Amino acid sequence: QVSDDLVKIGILNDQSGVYADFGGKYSYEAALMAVEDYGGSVLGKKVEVVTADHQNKADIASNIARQWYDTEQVDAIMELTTSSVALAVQALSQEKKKVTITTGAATTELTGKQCSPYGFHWAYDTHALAIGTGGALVEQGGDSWYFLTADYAFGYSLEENTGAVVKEKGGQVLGAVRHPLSTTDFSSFLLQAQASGAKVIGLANAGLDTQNAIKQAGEFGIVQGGQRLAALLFTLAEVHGLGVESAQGLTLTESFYWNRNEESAEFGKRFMERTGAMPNMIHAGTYSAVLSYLKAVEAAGTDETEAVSAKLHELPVEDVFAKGGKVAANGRMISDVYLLEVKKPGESDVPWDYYNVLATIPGDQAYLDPAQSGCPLVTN
Amino acid sequence: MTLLEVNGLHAWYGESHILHGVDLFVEEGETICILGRNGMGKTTTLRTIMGILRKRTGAIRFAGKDMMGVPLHRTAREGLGFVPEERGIFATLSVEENLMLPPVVAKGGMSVGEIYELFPNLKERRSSPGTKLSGGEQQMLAMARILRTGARCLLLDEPTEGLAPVIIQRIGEVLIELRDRGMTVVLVEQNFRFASKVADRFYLMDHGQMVADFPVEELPANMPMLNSVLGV
Amino acid sequence: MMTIFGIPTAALFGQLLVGLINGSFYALLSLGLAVIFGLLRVINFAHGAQYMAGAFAALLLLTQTGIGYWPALILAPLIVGLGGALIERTMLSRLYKLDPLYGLLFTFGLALTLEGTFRWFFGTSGQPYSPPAALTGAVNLGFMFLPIYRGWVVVASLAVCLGVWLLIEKTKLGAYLRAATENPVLVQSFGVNVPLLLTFTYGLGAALAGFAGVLAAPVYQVSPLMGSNLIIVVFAVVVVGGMGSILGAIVTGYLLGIAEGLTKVFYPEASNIVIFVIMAIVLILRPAGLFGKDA
Amino acid sequence: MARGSASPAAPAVAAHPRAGTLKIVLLLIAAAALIAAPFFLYPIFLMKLLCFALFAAAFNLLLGYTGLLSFGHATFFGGSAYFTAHAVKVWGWPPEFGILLGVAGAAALGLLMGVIAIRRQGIYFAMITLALSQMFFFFCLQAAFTHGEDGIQSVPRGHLFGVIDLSNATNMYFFVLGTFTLGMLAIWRFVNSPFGMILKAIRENEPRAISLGYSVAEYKLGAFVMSAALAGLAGGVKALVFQFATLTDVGWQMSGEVILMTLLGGIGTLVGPVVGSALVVTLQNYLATSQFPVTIITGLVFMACVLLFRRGIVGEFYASRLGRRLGFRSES
Amino acid sequence: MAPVTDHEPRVVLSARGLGKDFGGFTAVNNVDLDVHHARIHALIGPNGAGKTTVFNLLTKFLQPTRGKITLLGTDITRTRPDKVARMGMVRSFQISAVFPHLTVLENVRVALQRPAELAVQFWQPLSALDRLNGRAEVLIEELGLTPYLNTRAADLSYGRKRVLEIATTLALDPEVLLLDEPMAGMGQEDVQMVAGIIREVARHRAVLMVEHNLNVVADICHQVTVLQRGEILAHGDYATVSTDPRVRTAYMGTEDA
Ligand SMILES: Nc1ncnc2c1ncn2[C@@H]1O[C@H](COP(=O)(O)OP(=O)(O)OP(=O)(O)O)[C@@H](O)[C@H]1O
Ligand SMILES: Nc1ncnc2c1ncn2[C@@H]1O[C@H](COP(=O)(O)OP(=O)(O)OP(=O)(O)O)[C@@H](O)[C@H]1O
Ligand SMILES: [Mg+2]
Ligand SMILES: [Mg+2]
Repeated sequence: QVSDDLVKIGILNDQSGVYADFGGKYSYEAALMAVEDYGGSVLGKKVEVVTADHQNKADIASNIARQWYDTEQVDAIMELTTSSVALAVQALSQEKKKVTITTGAATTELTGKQCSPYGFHWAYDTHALAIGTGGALVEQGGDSWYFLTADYAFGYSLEENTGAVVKEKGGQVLGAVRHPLSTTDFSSFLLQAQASGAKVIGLANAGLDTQNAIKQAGEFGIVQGGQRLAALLFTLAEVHGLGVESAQGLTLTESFYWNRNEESAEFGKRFMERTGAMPNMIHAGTYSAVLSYLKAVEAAGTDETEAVSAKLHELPVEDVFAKGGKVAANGRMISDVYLLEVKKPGESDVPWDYYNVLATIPGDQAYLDPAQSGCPLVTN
Repeated sequence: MTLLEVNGLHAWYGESHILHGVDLFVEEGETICILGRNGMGKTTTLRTIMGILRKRTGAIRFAGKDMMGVPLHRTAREGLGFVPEERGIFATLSVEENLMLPPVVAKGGMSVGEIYELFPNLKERRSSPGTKLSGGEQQMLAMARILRTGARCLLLDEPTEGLAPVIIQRIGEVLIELRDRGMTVVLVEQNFRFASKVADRFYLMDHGQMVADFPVEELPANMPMLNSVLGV
Repeated sequence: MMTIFGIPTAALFGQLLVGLINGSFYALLSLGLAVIFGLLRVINFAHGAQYMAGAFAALLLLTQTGIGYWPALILAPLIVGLGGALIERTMLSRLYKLDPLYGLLFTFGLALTLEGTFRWFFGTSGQPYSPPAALTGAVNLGFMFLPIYRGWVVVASLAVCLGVWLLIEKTKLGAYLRAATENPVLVQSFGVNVPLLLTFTYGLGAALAGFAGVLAAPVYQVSPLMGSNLIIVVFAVVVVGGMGSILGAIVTGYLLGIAEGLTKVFYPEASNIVIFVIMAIVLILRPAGLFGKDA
Repeated sequence: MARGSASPAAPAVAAHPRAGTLKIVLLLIAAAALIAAPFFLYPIFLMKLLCFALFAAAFNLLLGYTGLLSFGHATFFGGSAYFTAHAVKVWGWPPEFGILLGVAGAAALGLLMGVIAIRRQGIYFAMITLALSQMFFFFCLQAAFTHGEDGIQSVPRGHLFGVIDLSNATNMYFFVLGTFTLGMLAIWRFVNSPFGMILKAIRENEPRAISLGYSVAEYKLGAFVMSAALAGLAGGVKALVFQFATLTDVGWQMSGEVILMTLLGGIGTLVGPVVGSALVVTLQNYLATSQFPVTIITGLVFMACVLLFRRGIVGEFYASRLGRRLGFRSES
Repeated sequence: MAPVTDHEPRVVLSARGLGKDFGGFTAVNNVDLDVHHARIHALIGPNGAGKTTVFNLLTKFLQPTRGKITLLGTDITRTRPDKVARMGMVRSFQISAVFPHLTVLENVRVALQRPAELAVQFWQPLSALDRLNGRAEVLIEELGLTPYLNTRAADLSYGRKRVLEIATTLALDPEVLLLDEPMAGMGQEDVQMVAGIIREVARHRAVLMVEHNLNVVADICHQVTVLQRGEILAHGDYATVSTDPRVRTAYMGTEDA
């Protein structure tokens, strides 16, 4: 019942471009770990993991995905950093009847209008990040906001989602300034944000943009001035890159933190041994995705896509990443997310122990109600 | 004393063999003139002596020193000065900067004052960009520039090309004056009338070789031969 | 409070100052680019990568050997400059005789290689580098909070720009450099060691990029990608100033920094393209650039 | 009496008497290979290859035959991909009209960019096209219809002329092959036409061409627009092949890539860009699943090309003794 | 201006008060010039007098600072250079200007293409140009370049490049011909040949030429204008001009040419 007597999983992501630190090669390691933890085989057949670097180009990704499916017996593709790639590969996989589990891309489109019966979205999305950071911060008194938004769709949706949550919780949005993608100097924008007097400055951007904004905020004394910085998409890997000196006090949301409990700490240490870095939510999410896929294959008794997808929808997700996670009809895997704050320098002498957990947001509050996602697969 | 001596010089531009065993010598203080039709290798001879064209074999001795192994940027230091056919005035440098550019390699060069006296045009336009000069002005500048450096031997490639008669006359006077001062000059010319006024000795070049050589006194005797080769 | 177009004057001063600071980086970078282009006729696409390398050199000096900011300010440009000189000597120098496009293509490849290598070793997310103790903190100018370090950036870049300009326009060395650009063989036949001169020039240009990199390290994240986007903006600066015009590059660098800063206030979405728009306009009205001579 | 050079220039190699026949044979072999290819190789990969080959050839039309290095050709390639994808997906246009729209759009962009850039030459021209294409990149990043970094996804391939189902890989392949052949023929014609002759003359000596009464700017602009339109053709087809259009295709890295392809294959030769793009596309595909870092390798290939064999693979072959015996000649 | 002959042919090109400043430097000032049909008009003067600049102004390669230029009755002071060429005034360059990688035949054909309206046809094969071969070959024959018909221009000797340039210029059958030092760098016998050709073509065209070879000027030119420091110093036929003491000091020097 297992095609070609082999279960093969492809990890397709950016390993040399802008998002290489986000997931990158370490996601491949996480997948290998999952396979090893599962015992290396399923239904008595060997499990194999292959990986490729799509260089952030959808056509290369699409080309590789097709080749994997058509000539290399790959059964499922995971990770898929960058939304254009994730959307393209998910669409292609739907056509080819193959499973994808996205852990690296943020767009809610994957489980919205462009959802697929065989497409799954793990780890996070723009909505969860917005709710996590926006909602929880207002509850903690951060009730007036000013956004520094990257001037493209991703930035807008983060800003919009977060703004909506802030208002819903009784906070107010004082304004926003849109900065172009890949801005190196944020001082102008920071001055404007500072002048607004908002309690929270929300950074609706990603990657190097966010890092530079945070670093320069320190220079202009924004945090000392009593304002709070909230990064809407930021992970442990980048906090490490930025250094606690600059990142201290920053608030952000992730769906995983290695030092949250013993189990996660143990996982973190094993991951660290292999890679030299602690896992962020994308690494842990990829681990969980691979594990869940293997469990579904086991339960379905086959690696046939329909059956595996059905099991993926059906089975709860129980692992180091998620407790009691469930997969909704639109493919969204729903589990808890955490509002985190970066510690001050010297607050902890454990390496990579960067966060204080401020709040836990239950998955069904964090993620968009599937019925409202716009996914045609959801029947209510 | 023989200042410059060339024996069996061959030279190539890429694959094409241009000089086929050039022999010549120049006594100290003498002005020689190389005559020859277009494309016979006159310019090439000068460029090869100077070391600009480096695909070469044979022997070049200057002031007793073997020049074959001397790198290009050291040739000038030995006392050779070159004024190229295309003049080589620098557009991004002012006239004065052009003039001051070549490093002084020995004492005995002209002072800037003397030079401006010789070429008043240059003085007048000294702060304008070099290539904004007319062709003739550029020729003067190219010569003036080398006179400053104190070179012992000048290699001049067609200094009268494209010049007004009055300027040609001026340059002739300059060359005569230089000779009087003891300068050694290798002149390449097509303007035979001009050459006959300034040179002590002639070489006739044909297809990459020197085919004849005679002092200025023997010029009349050689006229028929020159006529047939040069078509003057 | 006074306002101009709805923006308080105080805030506007702040923005102007910030623009000037940014302009300092543009000026430094475009200066290096203009020096290399002006003298070697090479469009140095690797300039951004060399800027990045300067920042990394400072970072590595600190983390590997404990050498701090001030020595790094000299050492890092020196390292980058020597690296540049080495590349010039071994590779780039073979391309001078050819169409300048080959220089552009070569340095484009060099930029990719450099960037790829740093990415390979350091990943893409940035690394922190702190300003020296003497320059931390900020002063309150009344209309804004000026980080002392940023003030230093303006001073340092002005000084270096002026120095380089004087070197090239007013010294004998500069005259050799300019002449060698046009006719290296002839200058060499005058007795000047031209190949060495050109190597020096490329090294100087690269060192200027490296210097800008060290200056930038405490302000921006030290990341392999820090130069790749900047470089295109800097190209535009050089084109607006007039390719090869050293003075043009410097002045335009500051001017466009300020123009961009103002755009960030009035119409932030356009701040990334404002320089390109200015460039298009300048080219239509004055094809040789603001300071360029007619080609 | 003839005044000749002291010795003849580089030894000329006489073309082999049957060189013409041989070229035709080579051409037929290539055609046969292209027709048979999808039955042996991966069709999508082949289609991608053909698209890039056409793109590079269009680029080369400008660089190789007019001497203008555009660093902004991604604008036409990627722009057309967006236009085609939008027309086909949102407006429901048939594929052939979608592609035509892409071509027209690319030509219009070419006209716009050309009018500004043509004013300068050489390196200035390159820089200006680069900057203008950056403007277009930011436009695409923000315009609503491109869907930002998500791109236009799931573009239906539709039915060619209402009958041929392009979702079938073989049909699609032959459609792409057909377009490619047409494009290459068009380029070949441009280059070997009275117009091409004037372009060559302009490249060789612009003031002289002006003094003979040619309005140089208009000729250059014409070539620029043609090149843009053909790049657009490649981009439009690519959007249908992959069924999406994304920002990658308008970024400056893409402009760099097409230069690499052309350089690698041989500037100023008709076949060079095709060979070059085949190499680059294959290399990228191979590197994606290898342990080698893609950027470093690409960069090194670039440097090596410029330093060691700047005539490109095909160019070096043409310049070799064998190539000259076969009567090949490249333009630069 | 004194008429040179009794029945003056018509003026085809004229300049009035022509002037050009480069920055602060006045290269050409207040130049009046009339070029006549079927006449050869020489422009001579010391180096840097502004002869090439006058050429550039007349052909619109430079925009005049002052003055007015009329070509065949039309004011062309603000016309683009390619347009001027199409109106019938073609120039050669002081530094030889050929298309180096094209053959001699192709060089000449490039010039013929435009009048034959075969320049924008991107859809036609190259063989469409073959119908220009006849005319091109005649021209090439006249100038003695037939042995080099299929030689690349770059491989020609310097002198022949100049001859080729003249052939290309003549191919346009211009009304007015401007030649900048056409004989420079040519061997003696070529000078004679080219002089002959110029004399021939000037039977039904106007020719304005810059030339330092005074033998040629004396030989074939009907009118001579001497320029000095950008201004007209003298004007008339060669005999008049060459005896003018100011011309002798400024240009010719004391000895005979
Ligand atoms: N750079 C070059 N590459 C190849 N061949 C060259 C080069 N320069 C000159 N030649 C050839 O070398 C031969 C000799 O040229 P050279 O310039 O020495 O002649 P010349 O006697 O100075 O002629 P002229 O009087 O025209 O200046 C000519 O046939 C010329 O075509
Ligand atoms: N573009 C320019 N910018 C500034 N000055 C110029 C420019 N072109 C020419 N000149 C100056 O104008 C004067 C006239 O130059 P032009 O080339 O017309 O002289 P010419 O009479 O043709 O001399 P020649 O016989 O030497 O060729 C010269 O002094 C020259 O320096
Ligand atoms: Mg010569
Ligand atoms: Mg002149």
